[in-house]
Amino acid sequence: MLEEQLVQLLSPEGERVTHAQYPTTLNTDEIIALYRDMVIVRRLCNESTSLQRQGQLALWAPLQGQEAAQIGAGRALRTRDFSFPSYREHGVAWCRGISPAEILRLFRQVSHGGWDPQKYRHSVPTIVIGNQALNAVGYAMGVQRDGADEATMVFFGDGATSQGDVNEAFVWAAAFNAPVVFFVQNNQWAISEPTVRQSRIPLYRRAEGFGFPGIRVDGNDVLAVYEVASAALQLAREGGGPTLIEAYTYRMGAHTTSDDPTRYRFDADVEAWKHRDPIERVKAYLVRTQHITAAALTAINEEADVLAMELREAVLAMDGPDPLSIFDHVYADQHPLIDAGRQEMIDLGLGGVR
Amino acid sequence: MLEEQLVQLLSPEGERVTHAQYPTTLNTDEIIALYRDMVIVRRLCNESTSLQRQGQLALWAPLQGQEAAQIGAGRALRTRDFSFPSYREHGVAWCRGISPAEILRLFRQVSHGGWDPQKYRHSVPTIVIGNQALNAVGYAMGVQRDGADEATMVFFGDGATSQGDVNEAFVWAAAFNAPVVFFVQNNQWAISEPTVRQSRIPLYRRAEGFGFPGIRVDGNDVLAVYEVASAALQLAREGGGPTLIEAYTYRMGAHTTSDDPTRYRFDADVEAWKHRDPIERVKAYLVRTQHITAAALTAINEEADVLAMELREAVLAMDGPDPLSIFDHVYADQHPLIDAGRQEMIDLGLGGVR
Amino acid sequence: MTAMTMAKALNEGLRHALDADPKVLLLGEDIGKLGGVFRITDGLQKDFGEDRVIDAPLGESGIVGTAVGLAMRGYRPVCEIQFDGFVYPAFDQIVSQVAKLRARSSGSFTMGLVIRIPFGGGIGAIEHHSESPEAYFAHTSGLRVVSPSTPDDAYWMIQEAIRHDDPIIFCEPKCRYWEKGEVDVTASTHGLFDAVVRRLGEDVTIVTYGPSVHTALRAAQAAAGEGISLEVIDARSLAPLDFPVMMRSLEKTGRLIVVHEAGHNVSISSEIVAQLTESCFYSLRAPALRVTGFNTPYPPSRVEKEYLPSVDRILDAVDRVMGFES
Amino acid sequence: MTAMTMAKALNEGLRHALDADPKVLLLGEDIGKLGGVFRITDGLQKDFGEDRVIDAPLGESGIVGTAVGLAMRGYRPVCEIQFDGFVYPAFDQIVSQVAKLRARSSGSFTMGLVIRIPFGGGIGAIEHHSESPEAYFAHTSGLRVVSPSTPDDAYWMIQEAIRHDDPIIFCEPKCRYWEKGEVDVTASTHGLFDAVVRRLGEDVTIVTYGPSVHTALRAAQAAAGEGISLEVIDARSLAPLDFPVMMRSLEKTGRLIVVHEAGHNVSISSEIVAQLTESCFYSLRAPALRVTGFNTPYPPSRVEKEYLPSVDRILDAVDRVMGFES
Ligand SMILES: Cc1ncc(C[n+]2csc(CCOP(=O)(O)OP(=O)(O)O)c2C)c(N)n1
Ligand SMILES: Cc1ncc(C[n+]2csc(CCOP(=O)(O)OP(=O)(O)O)c2C)c(N)n1
Ligand SMILES: [Mg+2]
Ligand SMILES: [Mg+2]
Repeated sequence: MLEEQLVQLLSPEGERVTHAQYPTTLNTDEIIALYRDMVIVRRLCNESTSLQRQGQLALWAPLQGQEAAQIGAGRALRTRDFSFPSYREHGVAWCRGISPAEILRLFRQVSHGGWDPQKYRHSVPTIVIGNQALNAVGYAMGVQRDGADEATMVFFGDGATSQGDVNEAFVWAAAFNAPVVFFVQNNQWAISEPTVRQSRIPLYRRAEGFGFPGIRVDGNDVLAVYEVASAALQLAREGGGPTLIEAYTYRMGAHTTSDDPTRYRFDADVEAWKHRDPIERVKAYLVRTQHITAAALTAINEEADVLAMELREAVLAMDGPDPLSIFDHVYADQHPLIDAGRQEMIDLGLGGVR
Repeated sequence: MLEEQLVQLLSPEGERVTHAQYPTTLNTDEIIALYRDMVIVRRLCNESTSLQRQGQLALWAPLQGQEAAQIGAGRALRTRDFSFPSYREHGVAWCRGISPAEILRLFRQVSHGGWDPQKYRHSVPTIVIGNQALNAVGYAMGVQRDGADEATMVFFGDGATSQGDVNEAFVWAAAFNAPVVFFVQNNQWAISEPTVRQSRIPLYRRAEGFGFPGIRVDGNDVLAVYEVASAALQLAREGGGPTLIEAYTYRMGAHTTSDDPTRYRFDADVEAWKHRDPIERVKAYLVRTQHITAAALTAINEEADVLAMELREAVLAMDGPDPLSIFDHVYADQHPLIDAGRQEMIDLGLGGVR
Repeated sequence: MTAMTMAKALNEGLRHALDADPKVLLLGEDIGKLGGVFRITDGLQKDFGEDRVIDAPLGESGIVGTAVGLAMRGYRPVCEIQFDGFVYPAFDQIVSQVAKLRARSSGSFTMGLVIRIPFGGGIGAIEHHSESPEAYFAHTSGLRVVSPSTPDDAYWMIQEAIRHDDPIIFCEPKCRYWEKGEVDVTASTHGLFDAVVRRLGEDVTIVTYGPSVHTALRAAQAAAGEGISLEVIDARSLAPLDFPVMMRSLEKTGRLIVVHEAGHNVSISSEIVAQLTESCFYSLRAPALRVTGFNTPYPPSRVEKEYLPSVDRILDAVDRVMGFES
Repeated sequence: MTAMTMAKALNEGLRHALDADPKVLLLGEDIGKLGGVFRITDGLQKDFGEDRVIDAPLGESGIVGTAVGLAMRGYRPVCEIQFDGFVYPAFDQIVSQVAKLRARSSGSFTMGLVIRIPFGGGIGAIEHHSESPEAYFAHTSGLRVVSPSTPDDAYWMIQEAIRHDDPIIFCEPKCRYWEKGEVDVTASTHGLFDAVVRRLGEDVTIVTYGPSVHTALRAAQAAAGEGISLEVIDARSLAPLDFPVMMRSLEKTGRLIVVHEAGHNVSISSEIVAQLTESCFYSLRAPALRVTGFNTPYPPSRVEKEYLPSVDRILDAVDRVMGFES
């Protein structure tokens, strides 16, 4: 029943499914590349969780279970598109070329951002739920005014759909036919609250009420996500306006490392979703169809391990920041309160990296 | 084409139209009563405009053109229901039993409210667009918790549907199945902006996206509005949850007495809508069907004139307030800044009504 | 007397309030099964039901906006804002409705609601989780703002705030949630809007509140070792401020330092200094100083220690006021 | 020199900004065909098109939130908030994004946007149309807040604000929109963040801004008649405040009165008094006084005259500071 509404190109067992509107455009190498991405981001996520457990990170927001949604969407983006993450889209950041260590700068709290958003064309994380949806629409309105062949994609969660800002973003996107794709990862939880607390109907249908298309895709099917996201981005680039994509997925881990999901959900549900694991699904497909060798699978795992080790080293070596740096980028221009604060900190002997 | 979507029980020419879902429940006396209400509130509105022109009011927000929407909805409310106006619902206030002079207290700026909202079960006006939608949902959640056989109705305009708060109100109403009716008067203008600036599809469809029913009624047809509103209120009272009613109507006058609509709309449009005048429509029906005598029509007009004169007198006699009253209701309890302010005003000799 | 953490004291206070008045409701994100991210509402949904301890959709304007409606209906809603930095989506409802509806309705509507905000830094959190927004609310006529600094105050102040007929912004110093203190569950010692002298002293008056009270007391202890005696006043109520208590102290010491985590620019300390330098013009022996967070956005938590007012920074200010030639 | 109203000066300033830089965009409710409810944008949509002068859907968070995105894309959006009391729905975007995005992105994003707010009372309006929200923004690190008081300042400051790379809250004293003054369209006289001495005097320093500058000048004239000489400083920039100019004056006069329409509690005047009493401790001959709106919600406009700082109230305060025995 659920599946009926979902665009799906690979069944949970890894069988190819055809869909009239969304043929697969990907060749085997490309599918393997998506698989590799997913393995790597999960491995890096696990490494980050353990870094947090060891006191090396202030917090970690795991993406486990959402790899297909993030990699499918992230790879559908073209370099010149611009994307707006929330705080959990490490997989998208990876696709944008941001290094894992840059991603962890926020979680180690040496920075509130972590990377140069202009360089990667991927904004810094937004933690205030929903704010970035309006920012993305504004960005897309800029693209529209520039007459550029670019799309903007913005990520947020099921919980975020209740925020005024996200709904205003729908109003604006519709009113201006902005070239923006709203990508909701419905991982079925907003911390401890199930999606039903936010909406009694599927979230993709919200778009109808604002007069633009909404579509629900199996968020654990990387092929389907890739195709649906690519089509929506292309529509946006061609002046077709906004689309809302609901990627129906599941947050397999905790909300963050501060969370204890045993307080609000059943192990059995989590177990059930393991059968829909997005990585296993594409692996099953590749193995069954003999598109991938055991050696290649091993190589990918090993590569992921190496990246994880490199990440660990980079994090451990990540110093600072110098307390004086808090004054550096508040304003573009000279400001007396900043100058006074900096001087006070110097006088107090609080500057310098320790 | 437009008419197809609209629930209509009287054509613009005053012919009875039947509607499968909404039979008329009103007898002739009741229809005459609605006609009388409409004539009176228009007359009072015109008197208010002229009071404003004569410097007796700070501002006036005319309801002309929206009488059927407001009287239809206002009369559908039962005494024990609770309603939340915006700033233009003088017709609803009239139905709630609030005296015309009380309504004008705000517009004369002797008060920010004007009447006792608990007494009339009609909240004070809300000027910040959209705020009252959430307040109404909260009120309805209180009704729900009390297990009371009451509905809550909240009024706002087409422009308000773009506000975050109104959309959050839809989220909450759906999530809690709150006994609330959202009544949008789509008068086609938010000051100078046509409704298309807010939405590219009809507003009643917004509700679908949140998972509750939306319906569009001819807002210039008092019979249709009465029936549609009555049904939605009854649904709410019976635990059926929220409904969004879009009353499709037209603001025949200026946004307020401060506004100059010639800057943004064509006289021809205004002329065209005169043929859909809500008062003429029901009058045509009553006259054609000989349900009303010429004498009765005259009597109603005369009654309206008397009320207008009484209103004028009441307004001219409306004094104050005493500047010291600004300290009276800020807090429920003693507050040093209030005490100090009051004392300062007394010392400065600023107290007392002049 | 029972020893408990501030978190537990708040939990117990809320439980009593729910027990005492069926009109009391709690609304907030994740306050049900999870018990809130700080577990302040732990167990309350289980005991009082989903209709009274309400897991809210994710929208702060919705939480406060519906609370306003519930208050209009005669309920006493207690809103939990998950973290300080997430109160701003509700700002419009707070400023335009919560603060003004009583006056607008000439007293017909009672806005007897409480907005609980875990506030301040020092817990190693990410952005938006360590803010001190109290100045925004204190500037807003129609609101009252209070902040407990001990478990005993937390226990009593939350109950008194809920019983009070005015809207109250209740700022909880989240970095103190897990510190234990004695709670006298038989009676409250202070009025909700009273400032309290936490430590008597002769040389300098320190006025502070919430998370910084503890810091100021540690500074007072350190200063005592050097022969300087600090009087520490816990403002407790930030709007209105209890100036008589502060004036009495300042008339004695002649020296004033105000401490808080928010940046000093247009802040609670601005008001305290402005008012006290007016009222105690003759008594003041040195310029009043302020030890506060810097006027920057709250920094990454790896440097929050340097950002926050510390014992050392307070002592440095003490040296300066003591050394001032007047 | 050309005589024009402040409304016209702003209109001309915006026109120049649109002309000078194709990245400048205006966003706001009713700013297109209608030209804004105050006609500040009159004719601009006609001349620069609907893509640059954008009639916004009715949502202030949307206006500011999309402006943020446009700024990220390199545009220079100028938002019009229709009235002061309607800025609060945008408060979250302003505090969490506008003020912080530059720092969060280590300077990668430039938030070169302006938020124009017609503010203050005195125009006989209904509720929410006469507020003075500047303290909220001045307290927020990452923002700058300015307010012109003359047509010349309005003309230049709006252009400078638009050119500036920081986000600027631009508070326009709406009750002065229709007063005429000389505008020097050849060059601006003052820096955007400079305070300006509007009238030289010896006895008392009056610091004020926006709508109250005019009132203070009238008070100075009246006081002169009684032989008391008031120096009137127009702060112009409310964040940062230009303290050096104020200090120089206070060192001369030894007496300070701060005037504004917002209630005094935790306000711009709190900060001015706190900072100046610290910096000019030796010079101060009497307690600093504040003449402001009362700490209540803005009242019905039939009594706004009594609520607002008036010439009489300023003169009364002058009497008090002059009569103070020190
Ligand atoms: C405005 C705001 N309110 C509350 C929070 C606290 N918070 C952080 S994540 C979260 C749940 C978000 O759920 P969802 O949108 O589904 O995203 P997910 O975490 O599942 O990816 C909440 C309530 C916040 N960050 N911002
Ligand atoms: C939050 C907010 N922003 C702006 C305004 C200014 N304003 C007053 S009425 C109005 C238009 C409202 O249009 P609509 O909702 O269609 O109601 P109508 O006036 O047509 O009844 C605007 C923008 C306001 N009152 N509140
Ligand atoms: Mg989620
Ligand atoms: Mg309208």
